Amino acid sequence: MSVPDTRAKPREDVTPQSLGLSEADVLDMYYYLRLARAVDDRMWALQRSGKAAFVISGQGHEGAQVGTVYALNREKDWLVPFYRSVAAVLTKGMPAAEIFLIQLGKAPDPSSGGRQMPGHYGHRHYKILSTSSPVTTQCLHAAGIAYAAKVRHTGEIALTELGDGSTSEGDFAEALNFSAIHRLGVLFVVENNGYAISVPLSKQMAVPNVAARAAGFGMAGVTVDGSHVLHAYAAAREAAARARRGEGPTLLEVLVPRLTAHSSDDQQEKYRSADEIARDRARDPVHVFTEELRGWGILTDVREKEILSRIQHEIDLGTEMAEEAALPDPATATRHVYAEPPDPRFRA
Amino acid sequence: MSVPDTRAKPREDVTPQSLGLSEADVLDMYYYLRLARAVDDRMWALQRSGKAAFVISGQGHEGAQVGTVYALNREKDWLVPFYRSVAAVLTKGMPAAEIFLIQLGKAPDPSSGGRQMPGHYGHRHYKILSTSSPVTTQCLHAAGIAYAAKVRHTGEIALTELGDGSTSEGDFAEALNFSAIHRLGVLFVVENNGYAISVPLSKQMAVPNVAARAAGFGMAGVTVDGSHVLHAYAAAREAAARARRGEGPTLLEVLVPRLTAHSSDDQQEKYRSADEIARDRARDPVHVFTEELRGWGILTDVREKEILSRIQHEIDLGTEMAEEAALPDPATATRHVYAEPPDPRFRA
Amino acid sequence: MADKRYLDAIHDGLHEEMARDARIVVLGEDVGRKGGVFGVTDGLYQAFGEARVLDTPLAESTIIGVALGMSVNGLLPVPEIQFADFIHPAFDQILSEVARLRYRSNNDYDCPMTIRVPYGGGVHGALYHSQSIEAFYAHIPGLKIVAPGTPEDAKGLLKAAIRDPDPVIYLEHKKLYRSIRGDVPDGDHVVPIGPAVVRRPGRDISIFAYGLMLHESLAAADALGREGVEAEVVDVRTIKPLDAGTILESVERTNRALIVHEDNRFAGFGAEIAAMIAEEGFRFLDAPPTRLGGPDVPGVPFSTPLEDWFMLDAGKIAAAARNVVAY
Amino acid sequence: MADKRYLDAIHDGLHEEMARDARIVVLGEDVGRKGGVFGVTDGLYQAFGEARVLDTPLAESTIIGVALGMSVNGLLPVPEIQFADFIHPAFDQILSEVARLRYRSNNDYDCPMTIRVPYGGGVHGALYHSQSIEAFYAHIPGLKIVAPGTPEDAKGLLKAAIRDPDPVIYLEHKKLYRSIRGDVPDGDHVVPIGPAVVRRPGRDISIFAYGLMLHESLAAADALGREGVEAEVVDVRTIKPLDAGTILESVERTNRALIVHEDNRFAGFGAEIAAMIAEEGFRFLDAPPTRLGGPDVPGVPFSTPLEDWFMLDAGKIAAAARNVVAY
Ligand SMILES: Cc1ncc(C[n+]2csc(CCOP(=O)(O)OP(=O)(O)O)c2C)c(N)n1
Ligand SMILES: Cc1ncc(C[n+]2csc(CCOP(=O)(O)OP(=O)(O)O)c2C)c(N)n1
Ligand SMILES: [Mg+2]
Ligand SMILES: [Mg+2]
Repeated sequence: MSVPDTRAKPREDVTPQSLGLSEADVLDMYYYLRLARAVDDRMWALQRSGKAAFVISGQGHEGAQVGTVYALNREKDWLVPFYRSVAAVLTKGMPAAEIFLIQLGKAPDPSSGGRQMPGHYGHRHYKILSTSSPVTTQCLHAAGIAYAAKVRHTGEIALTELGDGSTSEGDFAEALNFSAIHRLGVLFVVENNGYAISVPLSKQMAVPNVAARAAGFGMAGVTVDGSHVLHAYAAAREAAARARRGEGPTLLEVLVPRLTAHSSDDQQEKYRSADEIARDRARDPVHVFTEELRGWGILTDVREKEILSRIQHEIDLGTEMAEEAALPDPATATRHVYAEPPDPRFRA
Repeated sequence: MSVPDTRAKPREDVTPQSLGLSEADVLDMYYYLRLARAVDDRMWALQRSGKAAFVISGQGHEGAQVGTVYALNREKDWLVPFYRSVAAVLTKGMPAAEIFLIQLGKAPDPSSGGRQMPGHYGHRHYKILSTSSPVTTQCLHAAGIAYAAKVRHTGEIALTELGDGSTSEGDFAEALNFSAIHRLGVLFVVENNGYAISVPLSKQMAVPNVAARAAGFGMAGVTVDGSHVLHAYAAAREAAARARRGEGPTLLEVLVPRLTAHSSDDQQEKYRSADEIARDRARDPVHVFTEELRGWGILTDVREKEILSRIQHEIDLGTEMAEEAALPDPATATRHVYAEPPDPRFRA
Repeated sequence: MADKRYLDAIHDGLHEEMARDARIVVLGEDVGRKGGVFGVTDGLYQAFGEARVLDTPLAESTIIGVALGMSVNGLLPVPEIQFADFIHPAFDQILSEVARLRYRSNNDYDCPMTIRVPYGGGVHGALYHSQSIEAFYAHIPGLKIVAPGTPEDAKGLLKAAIRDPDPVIYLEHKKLYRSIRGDVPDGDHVVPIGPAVVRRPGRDISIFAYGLMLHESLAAADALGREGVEAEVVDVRTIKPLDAGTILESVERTNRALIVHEDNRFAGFGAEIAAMIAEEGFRFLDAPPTRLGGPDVPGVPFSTPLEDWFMLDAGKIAAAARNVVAY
Repeated sequence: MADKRYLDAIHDGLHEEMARDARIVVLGEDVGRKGGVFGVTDGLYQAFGEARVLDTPLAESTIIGVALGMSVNGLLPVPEIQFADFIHPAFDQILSEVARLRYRSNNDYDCPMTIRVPYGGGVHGALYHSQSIEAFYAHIPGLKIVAPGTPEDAKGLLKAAIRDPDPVIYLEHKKLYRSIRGDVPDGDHVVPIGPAVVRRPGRDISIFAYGLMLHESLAAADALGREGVEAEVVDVRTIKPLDAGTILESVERTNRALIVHEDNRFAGFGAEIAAMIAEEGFRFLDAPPTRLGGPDVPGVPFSTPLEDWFMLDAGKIAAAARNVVAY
């Protein structure tokens, strides 16, 4: 039983310079990272204050999401997200206000008009596919999007995100296989936080790293430490380049901590030790990237303050706007089951 | 993109002696091989003469099936077959007559009482699970059987068979994963004949050998030339030993030719070249094993005659018995939807 | 006799059965250390160990497919599907394999198992955490389906399901878990699969319901009672096989029928009940057998005003009943 | 006007649409070089190339899941499921994704596609090559379903389905492929999704059917006619959305209804038609609206006497009609 150990190696070598990134670029990534965390914190605040029914959080996953999505052509390429994709959708262009509209189930919510639970992001304008709840189905959608891009010669690639547990659904293997056969431009980003709700990785798979699955489908597989924004960025940039060269899909596993319970309905203390939860805190991408940027002399107190006050402003405006927005009108609830106008003579 | 090339290597070293097999053993295997082919030929004869509506054949797969099933404890272990498992079920103990009863849809057919199409084998007495038509579902059944064996400490293992195309269904990956996690005693025998009806392997997967998939699930993966009965036997024996030692499942890929069209409803000339079909003939396991046994001085004309006449007798008896057997009585068609007696007061 | 929540009645029934029959294995997502996302399997992992209370990988086809193998080889599986909305990846394993094994093998094999499925809306679960699935499974010969509405039935029907020789889909309504309490007989209390029961007698109209809608229908009947309309409320409880006899007897008494379910109306299970009444109770009927179901949109929308619009309640049921009575 | 087999009408409609609209992609198992196991896609691979006529891996969830992605990104997929019996692994992708994309995104996304599904019994296909699936999909809001019974409708409804802005399940009956011929208008002939049609007028009873059962019902009506019973036969042809108006008008004329489908009877699609008639056509009815469906066993058994027992035919339909007329 030989399993290629693709566990992430520490990579001192990865720096903005080594990647040819300007200070502006990395500070832009830092902005999205902090924005995602601030939006997420506000989501929890809205839930605790009884204004939001439910929160599913991206805390701990933000660094990997910012890094991978930043490697895309964010106007041209597709994002096929999942429920933890707060940072991913923000980096792809979705304004913070839209997330609060989803969170509060308000009528102007562009993802679903208040029809879906919080966490179900989507917006065609930003080429973010609408999210459903059944896990892993989106992997095949990303493959289909990439197939269309290939035959239509649009040059688009598709990045889809899922969790470690979700790799156990048959649709995951099917999507890898179809994408590999047609050498499609798909990045399968598995955000491995070690748990599927309460189920640890050891009960989810018999390999240390799910990236090991790639080889058996004839595609590239990579594992990186997702707490390092630039490691995720570097791996995604390579994968995107491979994809654009027609060399097919990549299974990119990013190792991330889950810094909250699974959702506002879960109590993780029941199945995770206090130690482990504490250890994960040290892997907080916000902490890690802040230290790195300071170490590289890119982030100063002044700049950090600027960024945070800009974010504070966006969050407050977004929340305010969302809170003031109207709830959906039940008279609209029967709309858009089918294209309009439906023919009144027939029943469904 | 690194794919471990597990393509079958020619193995001169594999002989009855090297495997500690007696002449009686290998002649017994040879008997099953020839029996399977004779049964199969008769199935086609019955179809051509209009007595059978449909044939799905195992021709070309028999050597691999005899070799792998022979490596089991045939009383104790489980066989979870598919529609090409003619040789497998015969080797597991099913009498030839039963196959003709299925073929003709007769009432005494123990697999289904004439309810299922030809090729849907099953018989609890021989620990052969009932076969359905949807491909790949049986892989999870084999895993569940092995899980029960593990927690009940029965020492049983389960061998299941499927085709190369069937590895594309999500259930295949799911079954590998579950079996690897629990280190279950399952042999997943993929009979790779290069086609799924008309779809060639190149459109089914991006790897040269599906055994390459095993590593990514944390289990053993092996590819052997299934035209060599003893190569299949040796690989299955090793896999069975691993399983009994609690070292988990094996994905055993056997490379076989498909010597007929997919079924009596298919015309393979439409999608396969005459050359290729001719080349496959040279891989006929009956031809290969006959030559090997002669080379080892085990098979003589006399012995071959004995075996063939014994087989002829079985086939003729079995066919006769099946042809004389009654068709199912429609009055029985509503039985066994549920355990009997059903409560007449309630509708379903 | 003890007063229990619906949730605890299920838990206790499961615990008692596992203690009684060592063949029973519970498997599903998060059923182990966490005790299930709703807490139904709480403590079973500690009481019966990992081998019998199995956290599966996140794969519903796996959950049902391996359960079939377990059932064939001497175990008695009680798989849990975390939410009814997520049972669909197992549709093929249930329809093609579990439901058909006995028939296709001409009784050589059987496949006893109890598939526990939390379902239903009114819990802010939106499109993918609110679904009802009985219509899909009621159409599959070889399956049985129960939908208990009370703690007593929750325990008694679970025991009957686990002891049944055939596969049973056990539908537990998420909104009833903590909102409904009731007396549950102590000891080995079994409620047989099949019989429906009249929960409230009445002479003016029969209301047929199950699960959460049973309680809304009883509340509607009380409201109607205050208006002098005596509604009989029949708890269907077993969806498959259906107790046509009890249903027809009720219609014979009241001559009017209203069938209520929260699931989408079009081609829902109510159509079977209404069609059966129309065909076999035709001469009893003074008014059209009427169905009240959820709106025909692809799921329960999330936002409160939309969810309230979707979900049926006592008021909507009473209004529909008045129309039938006034016919 | 040309006389064509049902099979060729589908093929020609597909070929014409692919020639008309370069966005159309056909995908499925064996649809390429082999031209499909029934020959429906014969020649398309050669005519339109590999990129547009795609042999997929053996995985139905893949076929539908990637079709959704293609639809979202500018293609117009026409996936083929080789046999209706094997659509079940795609149930989740169809129900949770394809049918819900427009609704859940509040019209930001749509998902046009035509899912071709060969179905039905009477072909010695046994349990797993004979299934009818309309009951499962009729209950899914967001889908449309058509079941053409004639070559003309086979071509015209296929074109309507492909041009429809929403996902359509196109049910083609395997036994009709080569057994039924008929006139098919030349050129761009479209039959709208929705309207049912009266195939044979009559005053004594209305028989509602589709697919193969349409033809058995017409044969039954001829037999009844020789006995002086004038049966009206209505071809439902679109299952979802259902043409309640045409159905009710027919019942208003005949005052008697028999609903026929080969699928299992219990909770089958006939229940929706019968329940709708009972509820909205109550005052027209002189006899119970009656359903004639396949027996409630898990599938069509293989052996000829068993298959004959299962399948409905003109004789069984005429017998059921006589009972309704005699009521
Ligand atoms: C098909 C399906 N089954 C079950 C669920 C319920 N569920 C929601 S999230 C989740 C765990 C997912 O774990 P993982 O994929 O590791 O992602 P994470 O939440 O850890 O980021 C489960 C079981 C679901 N959404 N879909
Ligand atoms: C789920 C499902 N989809 C489609 C089919 C139709 N079908 C029967 S056999 C077959 C090809 C199987 O190919 P492979 O797995 O390679 O086995 P082989 O027949 O080549 O031995 C197909 C597509 C099926 N039986 N089940
Ligand atoms: Mg996880
Ligand atoms: Mg093959």
